[in-house]
Amino acid sequence: MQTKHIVEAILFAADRPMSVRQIQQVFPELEQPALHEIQAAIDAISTDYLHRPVGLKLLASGYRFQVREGLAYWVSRLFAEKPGRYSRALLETIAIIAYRQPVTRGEIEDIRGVAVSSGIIQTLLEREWVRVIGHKDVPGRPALYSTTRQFLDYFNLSSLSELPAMEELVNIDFSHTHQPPLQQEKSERPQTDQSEADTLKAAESKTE
Amino acid sequence: MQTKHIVEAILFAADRPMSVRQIQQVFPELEQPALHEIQAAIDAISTDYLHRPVGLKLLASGYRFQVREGLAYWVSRLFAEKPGRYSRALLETIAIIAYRQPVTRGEIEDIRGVAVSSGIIQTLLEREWVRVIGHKDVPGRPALYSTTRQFLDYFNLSSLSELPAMEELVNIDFSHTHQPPLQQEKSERPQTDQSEADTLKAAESKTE
Amino acid sequence: MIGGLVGQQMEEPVAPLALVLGQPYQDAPTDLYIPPDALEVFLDAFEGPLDLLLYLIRRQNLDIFNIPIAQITHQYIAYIEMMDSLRLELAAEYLVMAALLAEIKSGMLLPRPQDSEEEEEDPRAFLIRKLQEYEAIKKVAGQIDLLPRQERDTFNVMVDVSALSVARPLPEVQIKDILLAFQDVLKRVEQLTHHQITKEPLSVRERMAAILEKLDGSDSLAFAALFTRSEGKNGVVVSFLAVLELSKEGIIDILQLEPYAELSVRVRTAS
Repeated sequence: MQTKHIVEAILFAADRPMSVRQIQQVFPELEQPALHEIQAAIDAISTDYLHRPVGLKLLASGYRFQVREGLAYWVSRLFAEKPGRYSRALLETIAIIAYRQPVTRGEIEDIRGVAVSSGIIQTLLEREWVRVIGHKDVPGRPALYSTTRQFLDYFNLSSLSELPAMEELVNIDFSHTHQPPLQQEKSERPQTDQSEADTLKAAESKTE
Repeated sequence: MQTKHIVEAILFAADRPMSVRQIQQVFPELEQPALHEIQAAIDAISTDYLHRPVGLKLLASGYRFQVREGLAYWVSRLFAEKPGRYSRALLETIAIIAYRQPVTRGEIEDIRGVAVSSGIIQTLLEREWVRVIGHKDVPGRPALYSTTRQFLDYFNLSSLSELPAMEELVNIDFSHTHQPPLQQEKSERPQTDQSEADTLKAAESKTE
Repeated sequence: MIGGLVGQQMEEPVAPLALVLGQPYQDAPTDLYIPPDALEVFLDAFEGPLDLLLYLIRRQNLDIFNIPIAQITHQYIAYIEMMDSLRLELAAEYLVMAALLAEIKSGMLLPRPQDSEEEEEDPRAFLIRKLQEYEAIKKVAGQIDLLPRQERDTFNVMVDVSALSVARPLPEVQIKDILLAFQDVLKRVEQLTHHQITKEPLSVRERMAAILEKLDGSDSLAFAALFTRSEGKNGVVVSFLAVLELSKEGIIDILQLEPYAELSVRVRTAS
C-alpha cells in the first residue's frame, strides 16, 4: 500500500492534529517511512485538496483536515449549539497569558487593573488553553500560567509568533522635567528590562 | 457558492449520516437547492473520491464519509497508540453526579461554576456510567442524572456509601497516600506510579 | 469587532453622561432620564478603571503621553461620584484609580524636593505605562477574537471509522481521579461563600436515585412500598430521609387523598 494513501487515511481518521512524527509512529516499526517521506506525502495531499472545501491545515500540534474558512455560514447550521462567544475579560486574560507568559494571576490582574475571576482561569484551564507550568518563588507561591498548543490549534495558528503583533510599549522619562504639562516626549525606546522588573515587583506586591 | 462545494463541506463536518433531505435543511430556507440537485452533487462527490482512502458511503440513515475498509490495520494502530484520557471537566461532572444524584445539568453547572458541554454528558451516558432516571418538574423539564450499577462495578464499589463522605473528602490529603482512600482496597487494576504522579501533578498545579 | 461593539454599547449611556460632566453637577441627578440600571450597563461595558480611563482619554482624542491630568481626574472622579450617589456597587479598583489620579494631580502642584536621593518614579510615568500596556493588550485581545477559530470559522472533519470495526480503547480512570476532581470542586465552592452545598450522606443521595427509579413508569407508589423490611432500622431511616429530600427538591409529591388514608408518593409532573 502506498505511503501517501495510508497517511491520508490516518489524517482523516484521527480526531486530533497529527505531527509528522506521530504519523510515522502509526506505522509498524519495521515499515515506518522516513520523516521526509511522510512530509512529502503530506505536501502532495495538501496539493490534492487545494480546490476542495476541506483541506489540510498545519496547526501547533500537527496537521489536521478542516472544513475551509468561508463555509462556516452553511456548516455552522449543522450544529444546534451556537459557537461560544468569549467575553472581553476572557480574551484579555488569554491575551496577557499568551504575550507575557509565564505569568501569575496577580500579574494578569495588575495589567488589567481588575481582579480576574476564578471562573475565567477555570474555563481556560478546562479548555486546556492554558496550563500551570510552575510556581513563582514569592510568598504564596502563585501558579505561573502559560498557553498550550491546544490554544494555538483552536485559533488555527501553528506557533505563538503567528499571533497578531503587539504594539511596542514606549518608555517615558519624566525625571528631568518638572513642568506639569508634558510635551510630545515619545521616545522610541522599547521596554527595558528594568521597567519589566518594576512591573513584576508591582505585581508581586499586589498578590496576596 | 457552488452547491456541490457546500454539500461536500456539510458531509465532512457532520458527525452523523446525512440524508439528502437533511442536507437540504442545512441550507437557509430561501436558498435550499432542490433535492435532485443535492443528489446530483452527492453523486459527483462520490465519483471524485473513488480513488481516495476515504469515500462517501450510503448507510441506512444517509450518506457519510468513511475510511475505506482496507485501511483498518493502520487506523486501529492509530487508536491503539493513544488510549485517550478524560478531561478534568468530565471527571468533575461524574464526581458531582455521584455525590449529588439525582441532579440536573443546570445544577452541575451551578456547582462547577462553568458550563458542562453536552459532549461530556453524552460520553458518560455512552459509557453507561450515568443515566437519566427522571425529569425535574421545572421549566424545560431537565433530565435528572444518576450513576449506574456499571459505574459502581467499574470502580469495584458495592455501593456509593463506600466513597468517602463529603466532609472527610475535603480533608483527605491525596499527596501522601498511594492507596485509594476507600475503606476497603478492592481495586485490582494495576495502578502505575506514572499515572498517579500525573494525577497528583494535575491536582497540585490546580490547587492554589 | 470587540472595539466596535463596545463603542456601540456605550453610545446611549454616554450622551447624558457627558451632559452631566459638561457642567458641574450638584446633587444626585434625580431627573436623569436614563434609569440607574443603564448606568450599570455602562459600568459593565468597561473592563475596569484602566478601561474607563482609556475611554475618557480616547473620547477627547487625547494622547496617552500627554494627558491633562487635572481634567481627566475631574471627569473620572465626577463619574465615580455619580456612581456612588446612585448607590451602584463600585469595584474597589475604581476607587484605587481615583486615589492615584488625585495623588498625581496633587503631586504636580507641589515642588519636588531637589535633594531627593531616591529616584522615585513619577506617578504619571507609572500610569502612562499601565495605560499603554493595557491598551496594547486590549487591542490584541480584539484581534485574537477575530482570528479564524474552530467551531466558528473552521470545522474539524469527522470521518466515520465504525465500519472498520476497530476497537477504540476507553480511557482508564482511577477512583482517586474522581475523588480528586470532586475535592477541587468542593474547594472552589467553598471560596464562593454564597454557594453552600448541603452535605447529605451519600447513602441518602443514592437512595434518592433508587426511589426515582422505582417510581419511573408507575403513576404513584404507596409510601410503605419505598421501605424494605430486610434493611432494618438504618435502611428505613435512609429511605425516609431520601423521600423527604426528594420532596424538598420538588421532584416528588407525597399525597394523602383523605385523612388517615395511606400516603402515596409520585413524581411531580407539570400541573
